[in-house]
Amino acid sequence: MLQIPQAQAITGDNAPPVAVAPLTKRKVTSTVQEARIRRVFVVAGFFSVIIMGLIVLFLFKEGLGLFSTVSVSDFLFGEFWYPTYDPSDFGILPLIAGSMAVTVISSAIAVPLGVGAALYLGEVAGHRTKEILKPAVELLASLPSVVLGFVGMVVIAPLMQEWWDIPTGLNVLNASMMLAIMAIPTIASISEDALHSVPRDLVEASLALGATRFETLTRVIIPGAISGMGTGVILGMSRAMGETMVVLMVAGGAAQIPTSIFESVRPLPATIAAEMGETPFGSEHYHALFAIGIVLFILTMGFNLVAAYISQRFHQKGAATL
Amino acid sequence: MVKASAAAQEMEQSLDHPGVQPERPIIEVKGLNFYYGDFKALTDINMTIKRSKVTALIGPSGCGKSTFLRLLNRMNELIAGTRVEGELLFEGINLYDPHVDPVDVRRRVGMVFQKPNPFPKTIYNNVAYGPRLHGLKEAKNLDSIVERSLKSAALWDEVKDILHQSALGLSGGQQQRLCIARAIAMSPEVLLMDEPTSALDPIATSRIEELVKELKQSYTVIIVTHNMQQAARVSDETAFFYMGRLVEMGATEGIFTKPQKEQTEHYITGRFG
Amino acid sequence: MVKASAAAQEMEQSLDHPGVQPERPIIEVKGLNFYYGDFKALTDINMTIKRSKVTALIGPSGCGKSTFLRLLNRMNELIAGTRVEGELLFEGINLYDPHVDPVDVRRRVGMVFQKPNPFPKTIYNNVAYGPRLHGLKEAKNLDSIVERSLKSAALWDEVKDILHQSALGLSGGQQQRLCIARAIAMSPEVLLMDEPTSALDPIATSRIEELVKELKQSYTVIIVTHNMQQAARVSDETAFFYMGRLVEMGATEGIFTKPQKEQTEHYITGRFG
Amino acid sequence: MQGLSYFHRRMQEVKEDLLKMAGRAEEAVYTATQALVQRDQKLAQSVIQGDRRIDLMQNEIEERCISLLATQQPVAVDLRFLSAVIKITSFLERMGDQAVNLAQRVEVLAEMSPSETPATLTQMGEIAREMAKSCLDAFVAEDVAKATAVLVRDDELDHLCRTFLEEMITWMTEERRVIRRGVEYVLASRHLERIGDEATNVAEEVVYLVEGRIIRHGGKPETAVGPS
Amino acid sequence: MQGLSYFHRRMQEVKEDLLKMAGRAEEAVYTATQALVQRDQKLAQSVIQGDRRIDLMQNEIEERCISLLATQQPVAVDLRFLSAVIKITSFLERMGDQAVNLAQRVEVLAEMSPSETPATLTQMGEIAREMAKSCLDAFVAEDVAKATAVLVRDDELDHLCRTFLEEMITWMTEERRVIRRGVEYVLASRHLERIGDEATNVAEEVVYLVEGRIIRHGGKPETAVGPS
Amino acid sequence: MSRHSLASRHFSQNLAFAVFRLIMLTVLAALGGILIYVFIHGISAISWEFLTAEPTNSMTAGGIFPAIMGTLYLTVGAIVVALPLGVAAAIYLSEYATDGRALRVVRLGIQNLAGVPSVVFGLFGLALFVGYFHLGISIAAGSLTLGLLILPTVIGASEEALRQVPSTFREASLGLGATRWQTIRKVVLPAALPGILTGSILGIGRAAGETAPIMFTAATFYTVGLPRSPLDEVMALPYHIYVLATAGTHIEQTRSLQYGTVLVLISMVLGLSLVAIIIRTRMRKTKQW
Ligand SMILES: Nc1ncnc2c1ncn2[C@@H]1O[C@H](COP(=O)(O)OP(=O)(O)OP(=O)(O)O)[C@@H](O)[C@H]1O
Ligand SMILES: Nc1ncnc2c1ncn2[C@@H]1O[C@H](COP(=O)(O)OP(=O)(O)OP(=O)(O)O)[C@@H](O)[C@H]1O
Ligand SMILES: [Mg+2]
Ligand SMILES: [Mg+2]
Ligand SMILES: O=P([O-])([O-])[O-]
Repeated sequence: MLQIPQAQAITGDNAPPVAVAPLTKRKVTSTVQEARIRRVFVVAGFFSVIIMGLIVLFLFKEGLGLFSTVSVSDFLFGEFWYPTYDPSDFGILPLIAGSMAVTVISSAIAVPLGVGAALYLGEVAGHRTKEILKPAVELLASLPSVVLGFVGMVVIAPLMQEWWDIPTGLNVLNASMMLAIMAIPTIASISEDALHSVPRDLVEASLALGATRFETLTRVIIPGAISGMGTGVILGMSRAMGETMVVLMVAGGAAQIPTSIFESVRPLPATIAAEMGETPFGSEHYHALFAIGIVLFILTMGFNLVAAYISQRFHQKGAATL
Repeated sequence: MVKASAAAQEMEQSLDHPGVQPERPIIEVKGLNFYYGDFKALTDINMTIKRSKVTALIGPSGCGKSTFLRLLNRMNELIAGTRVEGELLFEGINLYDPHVDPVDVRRRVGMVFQKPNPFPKTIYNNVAYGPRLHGLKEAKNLDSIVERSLKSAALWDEVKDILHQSALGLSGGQQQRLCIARAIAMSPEVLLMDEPTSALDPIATSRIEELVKELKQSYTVIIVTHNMQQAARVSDETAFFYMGRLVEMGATEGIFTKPQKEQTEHYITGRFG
Repeated sequence: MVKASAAAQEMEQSLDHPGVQPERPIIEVKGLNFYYGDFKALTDINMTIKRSKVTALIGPSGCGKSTFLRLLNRMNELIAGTRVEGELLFEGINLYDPHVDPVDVRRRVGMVFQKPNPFPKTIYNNVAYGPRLHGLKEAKNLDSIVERSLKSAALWDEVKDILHQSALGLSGGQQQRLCIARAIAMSPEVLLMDEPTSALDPIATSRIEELVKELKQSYTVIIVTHNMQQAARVSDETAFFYMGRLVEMGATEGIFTKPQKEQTEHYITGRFG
Repeated sequence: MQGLSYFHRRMQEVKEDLLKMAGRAEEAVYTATQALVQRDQKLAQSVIQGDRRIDLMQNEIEERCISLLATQQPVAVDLRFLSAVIKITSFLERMGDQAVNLAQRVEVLAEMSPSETPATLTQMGEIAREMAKSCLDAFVAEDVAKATAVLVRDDELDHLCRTFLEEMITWMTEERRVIRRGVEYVLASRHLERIGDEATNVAEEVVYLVEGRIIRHGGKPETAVGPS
Repeated sequence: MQGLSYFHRRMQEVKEDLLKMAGRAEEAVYTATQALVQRDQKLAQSVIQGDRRIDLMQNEIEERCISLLATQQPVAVDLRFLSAVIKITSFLERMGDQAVNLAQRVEVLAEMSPSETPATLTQMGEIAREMAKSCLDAFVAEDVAKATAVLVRDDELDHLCRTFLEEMITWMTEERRVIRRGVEYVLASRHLERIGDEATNVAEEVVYLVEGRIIRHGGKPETAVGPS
Repeated sequence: MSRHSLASRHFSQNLAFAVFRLIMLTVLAALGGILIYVFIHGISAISWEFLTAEPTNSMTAGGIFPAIMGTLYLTVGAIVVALPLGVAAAIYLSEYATDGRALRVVRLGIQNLAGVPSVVFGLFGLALFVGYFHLGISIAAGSLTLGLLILPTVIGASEEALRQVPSTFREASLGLGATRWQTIRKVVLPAALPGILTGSILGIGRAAGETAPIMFTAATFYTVGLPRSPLDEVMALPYHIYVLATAGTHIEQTRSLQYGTVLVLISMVLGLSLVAIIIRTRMRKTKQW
């Protein structure tokens, strides 16, 4: 049997034999240094919170200036957006309506497609197929938005104009379709993760009880994944609402409250992106665009909070929800 | 010492625990081979499983116990690229006949898994899951099935007041008994168990073992276990697998006091590897 | 039958396997209490651990075995809100003295975990990990420590030609022996093992058990096990915990043939709960 | 679940069977001593024939115990119980054998001209019978005090046995015709003494079962250890 | 690791100790028969004194076996081995006891006027000695054939014992002075017969150990089952 | 069980699965359609000169070299900003933070940061870096903005990679007498590094295609030559596409250049993602702890 040389050999110092060695040797160095290192990481951890704070700070710093001349309700509920007229109108209701319109309609397209694709990937596709298709969906997610805007503008719009004989192809429907393409991978991949995270042994349990795969899907997998899927849907919608380039290029740019899906709109992000470049630094218009930024920020933040709430609430263990 | 006359004399019956009538085995396996892709996981298995007995499958890791077990309710099909050769007769019907529906097989051959896996539903809904699948809806019938199943799984007394609370609030051992109740609720003919106690502590384990011994009154139980002692304790028949082959099968007492094959003796006495 | 005269007569020494000299215990626990926040997980533990023996900790799930074990190398400190009361003397020094550095404690009290957890490094680098941490750099010294540790862990012959391949390619049992070698490489005085075989199959388990019995020649081993039979097989001393208290501790043979406390008897014979 | 576990039910069965066997052994002793006193050849015959059952019961109970040892891994009291049972069956079996031996003596004696059975022998028969009975009572009740009482009784029986040998030698020396009868009586007394010994053995097992210590041969070796 | 596992090393120790004990028992038998033939009181004394060691060895080996049963959960051949060892030690112990009994007879005989030991008795002593030896050889070699040979030998011994009883009765009837000597001779013959029986028991255990079947009492009960 | 009911159960399964399959096909058709369409129309524009020359003739001829380089600068800049910060934050989350209020605050911060629309990042970059820090419209301002934009992605990917390192590795290391930092440095980080990198690259690929955040902070329509310092403004592919397609004076004339630029951008972004995905799948296959 071995007799490994005691600690001296390893640590190289001349400590007395281990049996009586004091246990205190390295205390000061190791613990103090550890505390220092820890502090570095704590700061890094809080960095995101700091940035968040700065975003809020600067948005409000630049945006609140507007409300010295325009009242909050005129801003939010004013029906006319004529920032460069004299006297100018800073009513963003049409912009909000435009954002809402493209968000809702794109969701109506993206949710069934995204969820359906997730269900296919998660439960229908064979192993091989899945291994190829899942990255494909992820690739769809990394299509730059400007490319989609370009396609919507250059390819889809003329087609629409031709098919339905409408004044412009740059409208709510076109923008919604392009936004849907952006949102589908978000919804699909978060939903698929949620499906996948339903423990395999629950699935096996259900199958072993004589359930078909579809019954297993509806009774075990979807109930288990519903919160994750809900989160995915809302994050997808949030993405659609905050997305800029597509609506900038495809929505048509008319600051009006739409009455049909074939009308042009000017959603919030598009407004900012389109006008910021031509606005003098510090002007009323400049402040107004930041104020729009505040509104957009609050809206998307609302979506995110809802998503966070859903995913937290349904993750509680121990309380049966079904 | 007096040597009694060899002539057979009358003997008290009280000491006989009368044997069961010979019956048609519930499962017969004939020349079975099984492949995962190119890998042959089971080779030429021939075996009969007795009705209303507990059969234990033992053997070193990777010898094919779980694979064999999952063949019995066609759960292996969930893995792509697998292939079965030979016959696997359940009540005389070949399970792998193309006309046999795996969903139907699984209803008649229940399964309990290594880790307790109750659905994240209430206790009641866990047990009622299977019966509902098959179209049972009336509350009265469901109630009585749930009660009977939980009683058979020796869980009723512990949960009868919390039937509508989440199953996830139960302890590990209770969860595993719930899973057994869930399987029983389908009135299967065979219960497969793949190391049902390996995630449990000794007390929960011994309750499950007791339960298994009770269950054989109504079901045929086939249990895979890594714990040889457990096989010895709970089973009537023991099958020893090695490298994808069935080395020996016989009455558990025989296997553990005087196995026929040297390989078995070496394995169970720990003179292996 | 002849009753031999009661007068003590000469007796063959051959049958005596001579007892060990009484020695100072390596660990003494005095009036130990331990809290997770408000929850008192251990109550008034008094116990001595003998040098160069295998001590097994048994008891039902949640009785505090792992908690106690992790107190011995201050791994419990990684959990926020824990509190220790009483004394835990290791070689006469209180481990929870504020001047004692936990990092140093852990070097002298090695630990092996439930699931084999080799680092995703080569076999060599796994074993050399600890010595390197403490500043050992020379290849020659490292080589010899690695070799000696692997030999002590009964793994050398199996891996000496693949020292520089990934440890993750080993089988579960080999991985666990590697983890033992890795702990040994620090020349600890005590080895703690928390259910070291519960993730292994019987053959790997029995190799580890054999190893544990060898290791006590050079180390004091404390092993938590759910498997009572394992405690019986490997240990010299057995401590039975129940609900955070030490119910009984004594020579393993005594505990398993004639325990002093009824609670112990009930637990080990399965008349519990 | 309800009440006893499977294992403990099977242990209970073993215990019941052992008691049945013990009942038979005790009965054999009783019948054989009756036969001795009454010089009843028929009774003696029934003892000889009944022994086969006891033998078979030993085999069966022992096999059952081994199978329980193999499959249930008993420890502590359960293990002591099973190992005690294995040994007790062998003591009981031998008690039965001694009863048969005694009965065989009776068969020979019964063919001789009738004569009063010696009083010492009758007394020995009674003591042996009582010991056979009380060692079982001690087992059933797991009563150490009862068991030790049996040990005391055995000394009495041994003493009587020695006395009786002297009596018989004197008697045979005096009367030549009784040689065969005397030898048979001596052998019978030996059998009775052995029955007492077996009862003592059982009693010693009871102490082991309850207290976990071996009292046979004056206990543990450590009291007698020394250089060879 | 190297070669034998811890458990099997301890089993090996048990086996070695058992062989040591067996050696002592065999030696006791040998010495006692020598003492009988040579009417040597000193030899007889040494047998009587040596028995305590055999007794203690039984206690110790048995305790060791129980502790191995409790801690190592043996099955199959290991279990059969341990349960066989437990029984064999008790047979050996009783063999030792019979040797002591025989030696006690020798002490009485040695105090009488010297006379030739009867030839039949000498022959019985030789057979008993041989049986004691060969049952152990069978155990060491795990040789079923050798073991069954012992069983055959036992019938021979039983027959001689019966013959010898008749011889003695005739002798005593003829010669009044030899009554005490005759009774002692009869008892001695009984002891030798019993030594043979114990050897037979050991041999039966060897068969059980190797083949896992009980041959005692003509084997398994099932051959004899029927309504009560 | 009656035959009928089993049959009907199988029927509903087949029907539902057919619908799912159809949906998947639709989605794939969208992706494939776009890729193929762009490829067909763009490949003709691709030439050596297109990739390596500067634009000429008010963008109606020449190449897009400065835009390619600008996008590279911005992307690399974003990585330099986001990777160290993100990994450090992830280490805090998975290795140091104990459950509690602080942790919840940090998580909420990261979650919300991830949800901030890119155009708002643009506004923020404009206000903070361009304005407040006087970096002007420059690579530096753009990189910082993009870096913050992808910070949550990097944190997320890193944290997941760190969490996938089994906690038993940490315990084993601590049990051997390593300090926490030694444990992270020698065991946890090496094991998590491949995951951190691939996860981050996936996120960063997206940064390369972003337009809105750089519109006000870094991008310009046209520069002469390549930027000489981080404080210079740059051309960038996405912005270039946007401008050519919407604001140029010769929209129809530059159509083929537009397609070409889109093709280059897609190739860069998707190529980066594809590489990351392939590495990740490989890794998952070999990893076995
Ligand atoms: N899905 C699979 N694909 C390929 N090979 C597999 C698969 N599942 C199991 N195997 C192989 O088949 C053999 C038998 O595996 P199986 O799981 O049946 O063993 P087991 O006896 O249950 O082992 P264990 O006791 O470890 O559970 C093993 O060699 C295993 O590697
Ligand atoms: N981190 C923790 N925080 C709070 N309570 C804990 C924690 N870890 C353990 N406990 C509690 O302390 C008690 C003892 O736990 P411990 O893990 O020591 O038990 P154990 O005997 O090792 O059980 P097992 O056999 O299941 O491993 C249990 O009641 C457990 O719930
Ligand atoms: Mg008999
Ligand atoms: Mg004796
Ligand atoms: O014949 P016994 O061995 O019982 O004296």
